[in-house]
Amino acid sequence: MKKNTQPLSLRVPEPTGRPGDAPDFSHIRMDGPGVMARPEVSTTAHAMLDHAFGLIRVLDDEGKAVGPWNPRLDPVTLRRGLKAMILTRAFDERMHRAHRQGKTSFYMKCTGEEAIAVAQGMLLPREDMGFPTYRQQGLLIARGYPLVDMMNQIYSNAADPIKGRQLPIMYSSKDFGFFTISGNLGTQYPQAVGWAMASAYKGDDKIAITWIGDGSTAESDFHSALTFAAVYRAPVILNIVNNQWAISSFMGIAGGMETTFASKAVGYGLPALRVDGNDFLAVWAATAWAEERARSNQGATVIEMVTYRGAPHSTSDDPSRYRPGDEHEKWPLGDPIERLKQHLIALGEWSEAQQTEAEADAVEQVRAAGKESEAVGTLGQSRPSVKTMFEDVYSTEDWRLVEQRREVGV
Amino acid sequence: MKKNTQPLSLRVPEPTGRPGDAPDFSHIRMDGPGVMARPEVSTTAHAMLDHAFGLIRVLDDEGKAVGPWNPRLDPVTLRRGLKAMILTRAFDERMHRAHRQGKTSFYMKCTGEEAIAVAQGMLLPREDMGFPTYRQQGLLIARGYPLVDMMNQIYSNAADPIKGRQLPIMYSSKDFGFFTISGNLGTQYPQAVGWAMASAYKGDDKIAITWIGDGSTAESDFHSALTFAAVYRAPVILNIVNNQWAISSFMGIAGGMETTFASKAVGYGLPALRVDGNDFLAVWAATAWAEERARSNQGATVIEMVTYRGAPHSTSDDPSRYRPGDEHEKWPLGDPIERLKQHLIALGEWSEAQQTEAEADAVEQVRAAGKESEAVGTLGQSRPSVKTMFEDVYSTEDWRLVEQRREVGV
Amino acid sequence: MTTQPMNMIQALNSAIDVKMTEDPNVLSFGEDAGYFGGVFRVTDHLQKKHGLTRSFDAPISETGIVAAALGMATYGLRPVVEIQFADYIYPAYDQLVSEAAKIRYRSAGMFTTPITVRSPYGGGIFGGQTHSQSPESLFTHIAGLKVVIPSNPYDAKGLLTAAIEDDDPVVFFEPKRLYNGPFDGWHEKPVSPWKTQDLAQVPTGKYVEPLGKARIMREGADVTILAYGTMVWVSLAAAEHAGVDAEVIDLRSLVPLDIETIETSVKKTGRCVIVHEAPKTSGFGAELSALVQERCFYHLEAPIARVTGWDTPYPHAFEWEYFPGPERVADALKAVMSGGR
Amino acid sequence: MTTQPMNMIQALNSAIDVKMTEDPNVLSFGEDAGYFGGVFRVTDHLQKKHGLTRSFDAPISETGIVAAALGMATYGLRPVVEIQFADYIYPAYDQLVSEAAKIRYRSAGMFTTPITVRSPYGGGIFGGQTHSQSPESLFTHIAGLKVVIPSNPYDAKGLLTAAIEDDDPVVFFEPKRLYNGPFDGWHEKPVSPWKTQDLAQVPTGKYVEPLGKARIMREGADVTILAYGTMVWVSLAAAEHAGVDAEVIDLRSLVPLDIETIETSVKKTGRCVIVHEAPKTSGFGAELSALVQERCFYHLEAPIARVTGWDTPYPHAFEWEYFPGPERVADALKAVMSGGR
Ligand SMILES: Cc1ncc(C[n+]2csc(CCOP(=O)(O)OP(=O)(O)O)c2C)c(N)n1
Ligand SMILES: Cc1ncc(C[n+]2csc(CCOP(=O)(O)OP(=O)(O)O)c2C)c(N)n1
Ligand SMILES: [Mg+2]
Ligand SMILES: [Mg+2]
Repeated sequence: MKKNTQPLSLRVPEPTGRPGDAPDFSHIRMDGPGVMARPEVSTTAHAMLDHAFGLIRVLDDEGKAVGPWNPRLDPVTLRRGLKAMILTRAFDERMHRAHRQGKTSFYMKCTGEEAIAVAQGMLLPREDMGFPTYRQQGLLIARGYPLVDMMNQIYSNAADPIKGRQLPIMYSSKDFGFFTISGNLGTQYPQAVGWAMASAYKGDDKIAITWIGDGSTAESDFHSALTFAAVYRAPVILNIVNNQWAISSFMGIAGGMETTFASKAVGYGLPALRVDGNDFLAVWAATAWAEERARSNQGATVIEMVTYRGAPHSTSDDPSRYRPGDEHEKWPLGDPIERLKQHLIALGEWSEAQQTEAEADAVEQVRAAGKESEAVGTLGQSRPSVKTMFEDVYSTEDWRLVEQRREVGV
Repeated sequence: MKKNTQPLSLRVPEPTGRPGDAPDFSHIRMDGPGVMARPEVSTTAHAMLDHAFGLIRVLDDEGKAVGPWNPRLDPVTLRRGLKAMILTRAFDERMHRAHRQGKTSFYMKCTGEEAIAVAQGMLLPREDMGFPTYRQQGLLIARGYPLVDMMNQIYSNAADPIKGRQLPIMYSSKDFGFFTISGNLGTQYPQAVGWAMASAYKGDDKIAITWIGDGSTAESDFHSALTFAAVYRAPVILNIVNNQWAISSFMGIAGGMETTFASKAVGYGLPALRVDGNDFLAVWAATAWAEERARSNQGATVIEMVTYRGAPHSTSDDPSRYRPGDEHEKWPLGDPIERLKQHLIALGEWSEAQQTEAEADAVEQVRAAGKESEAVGTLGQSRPSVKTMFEDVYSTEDWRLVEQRREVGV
Repeated sequence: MTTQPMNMIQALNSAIDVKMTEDPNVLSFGEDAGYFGGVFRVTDHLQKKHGLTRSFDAPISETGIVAAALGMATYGLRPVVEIQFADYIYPAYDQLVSEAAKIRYRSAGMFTTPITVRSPYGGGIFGGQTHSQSPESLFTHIAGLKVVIPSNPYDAKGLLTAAIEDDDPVVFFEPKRLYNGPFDGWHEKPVSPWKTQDLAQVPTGKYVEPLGKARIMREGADVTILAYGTMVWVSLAAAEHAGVDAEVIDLRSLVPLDIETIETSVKKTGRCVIVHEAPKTSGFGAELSALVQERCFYHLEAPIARVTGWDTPYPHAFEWEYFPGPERVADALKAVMSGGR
Repeated sequence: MTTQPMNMIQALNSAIDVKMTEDPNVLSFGEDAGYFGGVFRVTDHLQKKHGLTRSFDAPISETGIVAAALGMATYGLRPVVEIQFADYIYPAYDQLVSEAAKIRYRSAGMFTTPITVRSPYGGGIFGGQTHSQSPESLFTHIAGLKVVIPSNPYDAKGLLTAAIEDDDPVVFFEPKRLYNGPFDGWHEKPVSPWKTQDLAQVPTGKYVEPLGKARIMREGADVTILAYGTMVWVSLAAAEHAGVDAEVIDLRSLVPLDIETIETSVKKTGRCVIVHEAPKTSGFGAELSALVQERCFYHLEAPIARVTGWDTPYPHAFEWEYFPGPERVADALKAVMSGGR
């Protein structure tokens, strides 16, 4: 009764290039800048299916802003964005170096992805809670969170706002709308939906925004988040940061060769926007669209940010073992800082000299913060008092913790 | 900086009707019979997006088989299908009654959904493993599994093939391609994918088929199943049995008001077919399409079977508390048995008299099996030996189990 | 305060109702928990009374339910969610263990998660292996979670109220075998309904039974029985059956645990029997045994005994062989009285 | 058989490699476990040697990984899957508890699930709360699962081979602090690499260390130390530090447990200290304490002591205060030797 003509075989997807190969991005659908239409915010998900597959881009190769998604930002905002991205990169560079110097046990950069968190952090007020992964340091930086507090966290020193409890870079700041980062992938995604539901439940006007990596969309929490967001029409922006890699696994291992990540929204009836994540203006415009939708009680939007993880996954990683060395250089969507800089120069609102100055200024800001933080101490040189180890497990210490604390003698 | 014009509010979906209301199915997209095209099996998922939203139907209101999906089954097969559905319904009736008589603690009917498991059970050979929920008893019955063994399981009696270990109706039969039912919703779905991957890994030709309820698509396992099926191109048929209800929750609580369940396939790049689940021929044809795709190494298909749960969720449930009493009668896709009967009569291959006879015969088969099973014993009157309680926990009993068994004195 | 005889379902319902009335930040959701009021009807009438957005149905995603509740809690709400059966709490395990339990700690108190996760648990209802489990010890191991189990309507309401008001995440297991009456394990005898019991005279208004306080259900001199949930009633029956003057302690909350009451009692009696329905290995009885042994070693006159479910899944046909009934507990009492040899 | 000095990573790699070579039904997958060979490189070279379909990367879905493995196992394969860190095993908890552990039982042996779930666990690597956890007791409570933890390269290979060949699902925790050398908890001293140790002389071919047999790492007369994983080496160091003639037992497998070896030893020494890194409450130490107390009550000369992680999440800055080091274990040894008062 069996009808096979030939035996089955197991397919395991492989990336287009491994170390030594020439980079090849031909599998990634790239639309030109300005070609995607901008639907009304009230458009049904079904009527805008195209946006799950196309690519929203604003900046063209000459740095001109084109098409209906151009958010027409004023130069002041653009310069603020550029500077925040530059500062984010400078911060990453220094902390990466701090790791090599033994000042911290761990660090993670967001090189090449700065536009996303920076634009979104600027656009949304701090009252809107962000539920980040570990690559949205740009959100804190764009919102002016003190660099020295970030460093204190990284060093787990006596001034660490979260008392040495977490791995470096797992920041937390309620005041800056930055939810406590979890080391567990994906868990923040449905929590953001719950937070947004609470705002709606209370009749408030706050919305939530969250991020997940391409690889992590495979986690269960991704599914529950989209289900709850759709069913309860939660005011939340659901970003998928598709940076092509999940540690050593290319995005095909998460299903990225089969369809776009944005199209994951379709099955929940949620609208999807697939966006050039290295284009500050496109990121801004798409986020503003989703924001308007959320604030006007029309529910959630899924945004795939197409970008590239330029740096190693973390300081524990060596990408030269699993991908072509020059992939980042060959990445067709370029570098977000370069592109915004080029745009500002094209507008006559910026110059190479200003760029050099801004870079120097960023390095100096980071240096100053570093000095201040290192004065408190780097990893192991300074830390919160040992008795804090037993605090915050519960709202009040139970007898076990009292006894255990006494056993440590604190 | 906030831009709301009015406060947010939380949306909780509600069904179109509650007890006392008139049934209203206008929210369900219904295409006429024969209108959906039948794409080549090799069509990409993206090129057949329509099939995730339309409705594949073959039988028209007069019982004629129309359109490109007509599987052109011979009358012998059709009569076999009709009889298996009749037998399934008769079995359900009797066991439901057995519950009222105190012979079992629990029962679950599949009334109105018989076409699905029966057609699929006939079409696929037993070597293809089915990973069922609790409403695919039709699969066992269509494949000729002894009714008495089903009853013995339901009665947890001494002849229960699974030794009284499971709640009634949680059958298991390796020989009949029926995977051990789990009480935990959804878990079987990614297991089916794994089983199919194993067949492909071995270069065999067996495929897997699995079912999940509309409500249970919200479970995490649904997502991991589709992810793995897409990434590894597993030879598996993934059915979503959308019977409109999940206990007391209408399908909108699972997101069914936002889009179709079939469209959940889109985000994984899997092809989707949305099918009239009460149309034996449509079920058959869609399954054959998916089977061909799987066997020819082109991977998985998601099939939404649009149907209606005619019976209470289980013997513990009373649907008159949460849905209009006459919803089932008003269900626009009718009854699968009636429709296939009408078709056979229209073909001149069946008559009312034959129908009456077939029904009587089914009742008699069930009665005979019931007699045999009740001779062994109903719940509490007969059971496997107590010492079996300690068996099959591991491949060999460890000392704990030996000691515990001795404590019971067996 | 006016009282009223209530069964455990009514008492639990009343706790949520009272809190929802008092505090607009309290809401309730779960599978079938809205319009229908839950498969055990614990949330009955709440939607009608408090509105659609305050008591509603949830998708069949236990992880989504807990995660959404966590997000809400960090916003400032106090969600009370239902997991339809404790056997189905595992899909939510990651959100409970990695998130609920750790958010306060990892954010140094910046974010807190006052959620209450209610779930019917335990056997004795012919539910088979997926409607009978007692997974409490899987939660007691997780620092940051509280675990509460009532044994009667009065405590059920008082403890659930405390759980909802608690600033930490609480897993609240409801012994479903006790929903309608105090079942003592003599399964062939008819069960008397709650209304005949003092502990079913439940105030209609608000009151709180603090978490972390055990209840001595029976004073006794010879041996201490530590139990919770259904096993409290089984233990009382067993003491009577064995004719042993046992002190029966209903722990009520496993975390925080009322170690003082336990220690005082065992030091007095010199003997201890622990009873639970969950499988023995790494059940909560292991922790109790270890604690008692550590603290009362020089007072013990016999080994501490555990009477528990077997190290097997819960078998449908052998419910009463699996269920630790009064006879098994009585045997343990007698063994402990004779030195456990 | 020829042996070779191997560290634990190499030994584990060799076990999988040997089994894959011998049995075409053995395959390996997990997050980053294919081309790259795993973030700890335990599956290095396997894809190159055995082919893409036998050692591959998996989506970041722990539940999908375990579920797919279960499906494969019911087909007849013997999948060996990697969960990147034990801290990330919770999303797979439902598939392990509700499915892996119960499929044999609920189908009366018709379907079986011989899967091996490998996962690096434990602290001491500055991994913070999500790269340091020791969740073993959460699996020992689940009837139907086996739980294995090696402490050295020799056992790692022999036990992993046994796990792969075992017909039941095995959760195999790898103490990542021991991957490169036998760490004894004196964290300020340099760690000596494995090659200096006898237990790192590993046969290159196949051999099996049976599950359920403990290894006596040091014979002693005064007190029995029960430990596993990294804590075995800490316990040895502690015995020396305390100057106590301790018998150090490496349990190696928690389920099945070698109760005989434990009982014999404690009856001989009359004293027992249990050491693990997981939080104390409902840790596996509780079960060990209860078992020892039940079986050796009349031989015990002092209360059984537990030295464990605290009942808090694993705090990044306080790694060495959290980690049960040789000084804490030595203190417990001394306390037990003086009657535990
Ligand atoms: C539940 C869980 N599983 C696995 C890991 C280990 N892990 C950390 S980051 C990572 C890759 C994530 O990739 P992606 O989601 O694409 O995010 P990116 O790092 O590219 O920003 C993995 C597997 C984890 N932290 N949590
Ligand atoms: C993990 C889990 N959660 C909850 C339940 C309880 N439960 C049993 S059936 C059911 C409804 C399922 O609805 P659906 O998936 O639509 O299937 P149907 O009953 O309609 O066939 C629920 C919530 C369960 N068995 N398992
Ligand atoms: Mg990525
Ligand atoms: Mg349904």
